[in-house]
Parts: sequence; C-alpha cells; structure tokens
Amino acid sequence: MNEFKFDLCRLPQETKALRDEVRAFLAEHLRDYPPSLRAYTWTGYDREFSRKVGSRGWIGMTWPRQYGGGERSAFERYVVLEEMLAAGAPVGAHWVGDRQSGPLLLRFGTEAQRRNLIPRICRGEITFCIGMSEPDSGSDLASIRARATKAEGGFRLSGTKLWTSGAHSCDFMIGLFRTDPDAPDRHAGLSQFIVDLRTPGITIRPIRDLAGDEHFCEVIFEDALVPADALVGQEGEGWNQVIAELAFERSGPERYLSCHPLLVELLRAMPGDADDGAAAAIGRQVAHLATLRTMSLAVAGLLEAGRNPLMEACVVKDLGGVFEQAMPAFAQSLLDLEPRFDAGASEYQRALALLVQIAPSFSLRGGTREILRIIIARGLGLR
Amino acid sequence: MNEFKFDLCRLPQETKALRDEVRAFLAEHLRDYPPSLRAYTWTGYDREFSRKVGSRGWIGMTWPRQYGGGERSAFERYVVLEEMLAAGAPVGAHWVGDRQSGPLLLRFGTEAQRRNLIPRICRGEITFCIGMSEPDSGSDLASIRARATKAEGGFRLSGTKLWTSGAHSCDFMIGLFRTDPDAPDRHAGLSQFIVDLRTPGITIRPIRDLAGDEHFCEVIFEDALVPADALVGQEGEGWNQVIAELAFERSGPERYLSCHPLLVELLRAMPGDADDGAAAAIGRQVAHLATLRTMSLAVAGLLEAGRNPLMEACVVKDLGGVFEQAMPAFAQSLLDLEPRFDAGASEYQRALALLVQIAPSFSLRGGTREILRIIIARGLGLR
Amino acid sequence: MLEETITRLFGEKVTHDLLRSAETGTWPADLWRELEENGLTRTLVPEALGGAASGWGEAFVILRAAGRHAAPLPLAETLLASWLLAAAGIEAPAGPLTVLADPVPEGALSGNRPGDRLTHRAGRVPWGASAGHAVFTTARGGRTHVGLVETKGAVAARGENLAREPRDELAFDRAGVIALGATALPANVVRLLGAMIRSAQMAGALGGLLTQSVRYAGERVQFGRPIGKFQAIQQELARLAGEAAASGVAAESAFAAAERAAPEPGVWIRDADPTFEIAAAKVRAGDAAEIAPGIAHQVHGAIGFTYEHALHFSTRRLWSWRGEFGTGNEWARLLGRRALALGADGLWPDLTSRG
Amino acid sequence: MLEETITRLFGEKVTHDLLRSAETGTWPADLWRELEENGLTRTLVPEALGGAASGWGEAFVILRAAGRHAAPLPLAETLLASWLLAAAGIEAPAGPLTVLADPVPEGALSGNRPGDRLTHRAGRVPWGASAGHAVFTTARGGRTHVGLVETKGAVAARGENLAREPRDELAFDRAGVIALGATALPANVVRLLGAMIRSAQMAGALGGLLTQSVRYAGERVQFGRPIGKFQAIQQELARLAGEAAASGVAAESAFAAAERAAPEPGVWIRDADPTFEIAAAKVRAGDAAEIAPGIAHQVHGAIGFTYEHALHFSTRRLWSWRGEFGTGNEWARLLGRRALALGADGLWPDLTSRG
Repeated sequence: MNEFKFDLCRLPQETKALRDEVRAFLAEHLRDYPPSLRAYTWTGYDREFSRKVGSRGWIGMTWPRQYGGGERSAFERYVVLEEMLAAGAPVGAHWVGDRQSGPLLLRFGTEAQRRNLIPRICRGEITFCIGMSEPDSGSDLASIRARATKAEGGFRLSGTKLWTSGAHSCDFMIGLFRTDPDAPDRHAGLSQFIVDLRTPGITIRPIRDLAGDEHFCEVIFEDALVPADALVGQEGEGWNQVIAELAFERSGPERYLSCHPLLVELLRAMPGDADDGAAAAIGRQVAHLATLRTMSLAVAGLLEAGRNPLMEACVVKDLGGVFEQAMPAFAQSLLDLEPRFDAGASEYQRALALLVQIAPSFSLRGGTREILRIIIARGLGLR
Repeated sequence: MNEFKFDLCRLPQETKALRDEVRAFLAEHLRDYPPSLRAYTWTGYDREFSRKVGSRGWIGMTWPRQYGGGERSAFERYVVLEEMLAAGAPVGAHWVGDRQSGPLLLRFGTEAQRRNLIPRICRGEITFCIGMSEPDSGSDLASIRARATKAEGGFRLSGTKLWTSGAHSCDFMIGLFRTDPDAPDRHAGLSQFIVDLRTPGITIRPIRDLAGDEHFCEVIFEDALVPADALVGQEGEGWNQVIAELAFERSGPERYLSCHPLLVELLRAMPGDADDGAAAAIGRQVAHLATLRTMSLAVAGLLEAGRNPLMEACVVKDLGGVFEQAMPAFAQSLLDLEPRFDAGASEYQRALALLVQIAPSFSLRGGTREILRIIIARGLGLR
Repeated sequence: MLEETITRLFGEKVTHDLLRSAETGTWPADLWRELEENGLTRTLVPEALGGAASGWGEAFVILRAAGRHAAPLPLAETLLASWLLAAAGIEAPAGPLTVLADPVPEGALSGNRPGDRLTHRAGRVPWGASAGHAVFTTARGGRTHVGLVETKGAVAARGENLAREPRDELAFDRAGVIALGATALPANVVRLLGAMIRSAQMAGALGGLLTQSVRYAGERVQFGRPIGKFQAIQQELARLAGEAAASGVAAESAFAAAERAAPEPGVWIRDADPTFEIAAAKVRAGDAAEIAPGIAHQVHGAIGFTYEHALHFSTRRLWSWRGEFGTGNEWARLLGRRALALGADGLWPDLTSRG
Repeated sequence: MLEETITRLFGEKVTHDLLRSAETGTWPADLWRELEENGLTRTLVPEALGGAASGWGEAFVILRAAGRHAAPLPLAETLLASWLLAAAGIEAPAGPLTVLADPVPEGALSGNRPGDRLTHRAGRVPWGASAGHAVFTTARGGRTHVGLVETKGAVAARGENLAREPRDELAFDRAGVIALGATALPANVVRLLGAMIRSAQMAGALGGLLTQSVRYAGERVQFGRPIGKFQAIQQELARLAGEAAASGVAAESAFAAAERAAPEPGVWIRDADPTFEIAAAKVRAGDAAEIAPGIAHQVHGAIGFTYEHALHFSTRRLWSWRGEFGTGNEWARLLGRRALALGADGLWPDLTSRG
C-alpha cells in the first residue's frame, strides 16, 4: 500500500509583504462588493477586475518572464490565490487561464502559441474556458464524440460541448476533440485545440441554472474551421494532456474555500451570547479549515519540490469538498434564518440562498466524488 | 419502480393492559438489574428470566395453542418485545427460539419436531443458536462448506461454524450444511438441521470479543452423528428456508432499540440546565425514534395482514441501524464523560463503554449494511 | 381513488411550462379551477358549509401529491384556512386563501365582531398577494378566535422563497374583518398545522426526488452502463429511499394524530394533542431535506442543476419548506425540552402511550 | 532514520502476545528497556541533563509510531514529563514517568522547595502505578512550577480506560517533593501538551487502522473476489484514508507549533502560542476517531470484533484517547470562542498569520 505523505510546509516569511499588498488591493477594489456576490468566489466574473489583478502581476505569477510571467514561487501564487478566494473576489475571468490553460500552453504549446497568448493571459486580457464534457459524456471523458477533421487550412470542428463554464463570456476554449475516430483505444485519437470562440460556425447557448444564473454553456460546432496551429501539443495525445491538466486542478485553496464568505458572514450574524454547543460547532469548523489549509499547502510544497503528490491532492479535494459542501447546512444548524434572495433578504441570507442551491454541485466539479474515491482507493493499492 | 408502502398501523386498544402487565413484570424482576447490563439488550442471557417470561405466556405468543403457543396477535407480541427491549431485559436465552427457530419449525418442521420442541421453547426451557456463517463465508452464505453426509442412523456433520452467537450456552443449533456437494448451483444442495449441541463430536469454543465478553462461538463438527429426523424441511431446500428465516429478522423493534438503555441513562445524566443546542439534539433523536417505531409497527401490521413487506423491512433495518449505531457518538457529543468500565465508573459510563465498542457491529448483523442497501436498490428497480 | 384522481390531475396539469410560468408570477388559473371543480380546495370543510367533509387523512394524500408535483399554488394554505374558518363556523369565501402564521395581538383589532377593523403587519405570508382572503387567529378572553379579511389593498411588498413561491408582506390598515368566531383551538394552531401541511408536502417532494433519481439512474449511461448499476450509486439511492419513506411515515402519522385531535372542524380534543407527532414530522422531513437533495443532485450530475431540468422544482421547495412554520431546529428544541422534562423514566411510557 | 528505527523496534517487540499480557497488567519490561537503551525515553531532554536533545518534531515521529503499534507503556507521558522537568532544570529520574493533567492547587504543597510535602489526590493518572515518578505543575507567584514526586505509596486505586491502559488514582499524603523548579510555561501546559501527544498517538492509530483495513480488504474473499474490489468498500476506505491523513497533518502541525513556541526546554515564546494548532489537532483527531473505527470494523466484519484479532487494540485506544486531556468538544469550544471573539473580519487574518 502507498501511504499518503504530506510533508508540512510553511509559507516563506517573504510572502507576508505580498499578502499585505493583496489585502490592501482587495480592500480598495472590493470595498463595496457585497457578501452575496462574494459567495460566488471563483465563479464571479469581472474582466475589469481581472485586468487590475493582471496589472499587479498576479496572473501567471510562476511563469517565465519572457512570456510576461513573474517567475515567482508557487507559495507566492498560493498566497495571492487564497487571499482572493477567502475574500470572495471575482476571479472568474482569469481563473481558467491562470490555473489551467496557461500551464497547458507552457507545457505542450508551440512557441508561437505561447508568445501570442501567455502575455495576454498575464495581463488579464483574454479569458478561457474548457471544453470537455458533452451531452453523453459526464465523468466518462473517453466517450467524447465531438470531432476535428483535417481540412484545407486546418481542422473542421463539429459536435457539441456541454457544461462549459463561462463560454458565453470567454475569448478562447481549450477543447478536446476526436481527431482519429478509428483509434482502437477510446482514450486514443483525442486532441486538444485552442478555439477562438468568434470563429464562424460556433454557437454558444448559456444554460440557466437552478439559482437563476447563467454560468454553464452549450457550445455547438458546425464545421467551424480552425487553423492548423490551433492544435495544442501532439495530435492524438489529448487524453494524456488532459490528465496532466486535471492534476493541476485538485488541491488548491479553491477546494475548501468555496463557502468561506458564508462562514465569515455567519460569524458576523451570530448573536453575542452564542452557547457552548454553538461555540463547539464553530470551533470544529475552524479546526477542519485549518487542517485543510495545512494539507493543501503541503501539496503545494510537494509540487514546488518537483514531486508528484497525485493521491495527496485527491485526498485534499475529497475532504475539502465534503467540508465546503456541508457549510450551508452547518450555517443553518446555527442560525434559524431563511435562505432567500428577495427584496427583504439580508446579505447573509442571500449568500446562504446561493450556496444552499449550488453547494451540491461541488462534489461534481472535475469528476464526481465517487470517482475521486475510487482513484484514492486505487492509490491505497485496491483495484 | 416499486414505491415502498408503509400503511400506518396503530396498536389495538387491547394491548394496553398487556403492556401494563409487562411493565409490572419487568419492574418486579429487573428491579436491581443495572443499566450497564441493560445495555446488552437482546444479547443479555438469563435462562431463569426466560423461564419466567415463558411462564407468563410471552414466548411463542402467536403460535398455535396445540404446541403451547398463545394464538395472540402479532401486535401483542410486538408490545411484549418492545417493552422488553426498551427496558434492556435479558431476553437472549429465548430470543432466537422465539424469533427464528420456532417460526422455522412451525413452517418447515415435521409434526414430531414441533411437538417435541415448540412447547419447550414456549416455556423458555430450551435455547437455540443459528449456525450459518463459516470461516470463509461471512455475508456470502452460498459459499458454505460444512457438510452433512448420509450415514447409518442419520447424517454425519463435519466442518466449522463461526460467529454462532451464544452456542456455548445453547441447547440446539439450527445449522445450515451442504448435503449435496455436487449441486450445480451454489445455492442448491444445502439443508437445515436441528443439532443437539450435546452430540458427541461437537466442540464449542467461545470467542472473546473486544469488550471482553464471550458471545460469539466457533462450533467444530467432527463427524458428529445426528439422527435422520434432525433434518428440517426438505433436503436441498436449506437456502430457500434460510431466506424465509432472514425475513423474520429484519424490522422488529430490535432494529432501533439496541441502544435505547443508553438514551434513557443519558437523559438521567443530563444536567438540568441543558442549553438549546442540547435540547434540539435530543429532540431530533426522539423524532427519529418515534418515526422508526411507527415504521416498524407498519411493517408488523403488513405482516399481520398477510402481506410481504420485504423491502419495507429492509428500509427499517437500514434506518434503524444507522440510528442506533450513532447513539454512542450522540451521547458523547452531549456529555463529556469518559466511556469506562473500571471500578469508579458510573452506570452511564459503563453502558456507554459497552456500546461504544459494540455499536459498530450493528451494521453487520444479519448481512452488512452495504448488502442491505444493494437489496433496497434492487427493490427500487435498479440492478 | 382520491390518490389516483389527484395524481392524474397534477400529473397532467403541473407541466414544466406551468412551473416555469408560475415562477415568473403567473397565476395557474386553470389548475386552480380544476382543483376547485373537483372539490379539492374544500375537502376539510363540512358539508353544511359547502365542503367535502373529508378528514385529515385525505388532506395528507392531497398535500403529499401536491408536494410531489410541486403544484405552484396555495392548496395547502387554502385547505388549512378553510378548516380554520369552519372551526369558527365561518363559511369560506371562494378562491384561494392564505393564513397568518402567528396570532394577531389583541390590540390589532378594534373590536370583536364582524365589521371591526384589523391593523396589523405580517411578513412572509404564503401567496399573500394571490390569495383573495387571509385567515388569522387572535386570542380573546382565553379563547382562540379565527378571523377573515380580504388581502386587497394590504399587499405591502412582494417576496418569494427559494422555490420562487410568493411570500408576501401584508399590511392591514383598518381592514374590515369579514367574520370572526371563537374556537376551541390552541393559540399556536396555525404554526402547528402549518408545520404539518409542510411536512406532507415535503414527504411528497422527497418521494418525487426518489422517483426522478431512480429513473435517471436507470437511463443515464456512463462507462458503458447505466449509472444505477454502480454500487456507489445504489448505496446512495437506498439512503434516499430511506429518507423519503421515513418522512412519509412521519408526516402521515402527524395527520393521523391531527385526525384524532380534531375529528371534525370545531372539535379539539386536548388529550389527543398532536404536537408531538407534528413536531416529529417536521424534524424528520427537515433532516431528510438536508440529505436527500444532495443525493438526488449527485445522481443527476450537471443536468440536475439546469433550470431546464425539473429536479430543482423539488429540491428548491425542500430547501424552502424545511424552514417554514418553524425550522427543524425549533421543533426539535420543543421535543427535546419535552423529553428532558419527562426524564429518563418518562420518555418511553410517553412515546408508547401515543399509539 | 529515527522513524525506521522506532518502527522496526515496535514492529518486532509489540507483538500480539505483548499487547494481551499488558492488558492483564503485566509491565512490558523488555520493551521499556529497549526504548531506554535507544535513548527514546529521553529524546526531549537536553544533553546537559543526559538526554538526546531532540525537538518536538522527533517526538511526533516517535509518538505516532507508538500509537500506530499501540505500544502499551507510558512513552508519551515519559517524554512529556521529562521535558517538563528539563524546563525546570530538573534531571529526570530513571524509569517511566507520568504527569498530573491539572495543576496542583497552591495549598497542596507545604512549601516551595525540595524537601517540601505534597498532599493531593489526582484521578485518571495514566500509568500512575507503573510509573516510578509523577511530574506535577503548580502556580507560585504568577509562575508555573514543575515538581517531581515518587508514586510509591500513593496509588489509591487502580483503574483503566477502554483500551485497558492503566488510569490510576494517586493520593499523595505529605509525599516528599524531590525537586521543584520555576518555569516560563503556561499554567495549563500539561493539559495542552497532553492533548498534543494524544493527537500524535491517535494519528498513528488511525494510520494503523488504514493499513490493517486495506490489507484485510485485499485478502478477504467474498462472493468470489476480494472485498476491496467492491465499490462500496472502496468508497469507505477512501474516507478512512482521508481521516487518517488529516489527523496526521493536524497533529504534525501541532508539534511544529510546539517546536516554535518551545524550541528548547525552559523556553516558551508567548507570541508563538501553539494552543490553536494543538486544539485543532485534538478536535480533528477526535472527529476522525468517530468515523474511522466504524469503517475499519465494517470492513473487517465479525473477525474484527474478536479479542484475538489485533484491530481492537487500535480502535479501543482511539475511543479512549479522544477524551483524554480534553475531549474534542472541549477543545472545539475553545477554538469556537476564539473565532467568535476574533469575529467575521478577524478569523482569516488570524488563521493565515499562523503559517
């Protein structure tokens, strides 16, 4: 059996000044940003805000300077990220670019792709979405059917991507398409493309969610022609590139801070004479929060040290997901206030209303909880 | 899909007097029986007590008078049972006979078997255990290897039964043995036998459990000769008979009252100034307890009406198991008292100490929780 | 019979389109008329007052079905309001009715006869603006009186719950009291029976979640087979089934207790106080509402979070209803205080004395 | 290195037989001698006082291993006691030591110098009768003093916890105080660091549960295949792994905080108070101890409930340790009161200021 190994990791002393800078920035730019919007955390979308963040050098912080990056440490990036998330800042417009698309291009992209796109990501100018899921493939990505067919001038894309977060407000999609329909293995024959979403033949339909927001999209490709250099990495290597990309996704502070603004507002709303039971309940949340942060930092440290803490990242994601998903019910167990978003609702109630509705989705993001646990079980040596 | 159907069922008015009788009986005979022993509920073993219960006509209550039964209703039996369990009475010595072996013999036994055994069960004179599990078969009963081979004068039994509760203090085992090793289907070729445990060639080894008690046994058969009329029902029909027997097991009050004596002592130990959080936590337990009882009674009513509420019984067992298994942790969340059983321990602490240790086993009794839920899922139409 | 009728009616009429349009504020007039024509809005009213004279058992069947189908109109409130009026010997006016959850203070009424005036502000009144009349209670000389007012002109602010059901603020300013009558009912009767009707609706919604989730798990294919074949999904659906079943039993039990306490309007048998069963039902449904929607959404995956899919009509109602007419916490506190007062030796005898 | 040594030592010496005999009251003399010879009983003592001068980080590794193997002797208590003595500049006597969890009241001592007398009764002293000496704390003139007494003659009653580890009552009646010294430690230092050492032992025991359960799931065949192949079992083992990992991280974090607060005995840096991390570790381990033993037992089935199987040596310790030196509830209350005092805008800055 593989024992999971979390080497503790403290943030270097130098990060203190950076943290103060970020806090000052947030205090200035989010002065009037209400808790009910902070509750959206990394799904909050504000291009203007992202440009400001970019101008401070807080996007692509660890990337090479030659592409506009900051060549700063993973810990400095971690500090910026966790401050943004804890404050519920609207980081959605640069979220995917900073977290997934940029690293992907740096790793698998051509020099031209990097020169063209990375600096603009760093400035917070361009926004990305990820086109993986399809109507008939949820967790089972290998069943993807959207196709890219070689054609005069590049590739023609056809098919439908579903649940693409934020596509209606993005500039580019990193999409997974089947380039070789005859590949013997379902995982083979897939390739990744950078798709300019203004390309003719692409229709984007936002999908309203249960809370009334439009966040998911359906993206329909009807023989949309993309140039040959839209291909990212090797043709047919899409699956392996995606797997590498998913690993970036697993254990950041976004894995346990999605409901943090609610915890903050709950503390604000608590009566002064909270009884012992309520104090213990809050203390328990704090203990779990602190532990998750230590675990997540440990994984960041292992990554920075060049190790590959895949299983540890899965464990953080699993525990963090359970933690943040339970937060709305926890809040309701302490305060008998109705979750609502109509005219008379308080900011606490609005934040609660949003999270009551969307928290159940937290165990679906980036693979369901069941699948995550099966991966962990395999890491334990069970199969 | 099969929707589960619980028709509400109130106990008939006539049962009131019976309930009072049982309470008076328990008040008299268990006056000095401490909570730490009551916590054993139906695993508490006291032949003397069982004979007293028998003499009151409270064993085999629903069985035909011609065999010593009471021909009373299932509701009257329910009342006696739940009063005994709620009080934590030591019903272990007549438990299996009343609940499983008697009904089995009435259904599948020969006239001679019934005449010989049923009246003695009713008088609380003889005690039974169930020999099903084996070293290599836990939940998977079809993998049974103990054999019964036809021989001069009856059958020779060989093999080992494991986890046989109370075998060391019982008179008879109803055992499942393989009579046809060549049967094509693993479920075929099994037969049930009534085994007099004094038969030469049988060795009973009690197995000490983690709490220090001896409750489980290993029973080793070395060519033990039982007469031909030890066979119960049809040869080769053992599997189907056992399935019928398991159904008797599923939804009685023992499915949610196993920790009831602890709840009672918790109420006794609670400080007078319990805060709102503690009150709500207790209220929630009461709501679940009341609901489980209503559900269990509904199943009893359906059975009495000749229906076959198999799935409903599984649901009660599942919910009841979760409820009673969580009780020790619930108690500890309300009172910071150490579970202990040494000299200075209070009765509450002793009861808690026992149940902290054995409650995890509640989800194994009569099939694991996982298997139970798979059965329920099938009942929902999933397979 | 009744169950079949109502299930057929809701099944046909409460379409996805109806639910969507109701959430934008459209009153489902056809559905309401259909319910009225079938006598389903007056089932708890005695024949003498023009009703069907059915009992709480029938009301349970109707309200569970209404909850299962997320019927977007104040049927539960109307049944309760018309029963309250009947208890005071008042004939219910036509059309949908609503109730004020808490008693109106004595000083809010200018007198105690019809023709008197009500000055009072009440928040979160279910369907306050859609119901033509509101029924309120008030304590007078030690007795609970039931009164009737028009809502016209009293709508101070529109609001809604998480399920986008109207929850309006009514401000009565010297509103004419159409009728007022004394009853034998307890002072908290509206909150009590309100919790009960919500528990039936919740049980229905939970059953609906189960049906939808089992169906979806049987249809949705992942990794080459229906997801309902995966053990991990089966385990969760079994839990969901348990929560739905328990809530249904608890709610039905509460209605049975109400039937014993109030076998007909106007009668309230104190020795048969149904508070215990009602509190237990609301607590049990509330606990289920914490577990079940998560399971249903987990099984449905992303599609279940879209407004286009019907799942959220049930889950959002559960998230709303669990808090209405008292949260699970509030009712659990009551049960807990009761248990603590009964003490170690009183809990079990009390429980078993109830049936 | 250290981890390998200690794991090998416990792996070889803490056999099933040793554990059984320890539970009947036999002192594992060989094992203790081996630990002493390897210097493992004095790791926290400075070289000047004859110790190994290691830090809390090493102590964590040792105690986690002790917990994982259920080592039936007061190694944790001895490490803590010898560290307390060192903080007061007192040389630790040979042999096993124990600690009194709570400070001795001022009046219990007849003076404040060696040679003075202690009259005091302390319950649930871990290994009170097996340890030759007990270390206690007491407040004098605003400073925490650490004192040393023999346990001989003071054993008033033997007791044990659920894991059958000795928890004795000591009654000192004018017992001679061998040494007494002032320190810079906080008044609740024993309870605080006691909670910390238990959290390390619990993390070890949880890791042990995981190892045992995964091994068993891979070996035990049901329905024709190892039960570890069933998704339902895999889901549970993944949860168990998470609980074990989180508890380990929380405990290690607490020891790291202790190392910052007390980089050597006698030093206590107030600005680096480790209370937060220690409380979090005890709470986290306590929550894990509520979930993990159930999963381990569920996976093991009946065999895990037998005394013959080793599983219960770990699960019973978890059930015992979760309450010792403060339950999870108690430490959670402290964290909660702290969070409430910090308020909405103080929680996050405080958390991040810690590292």
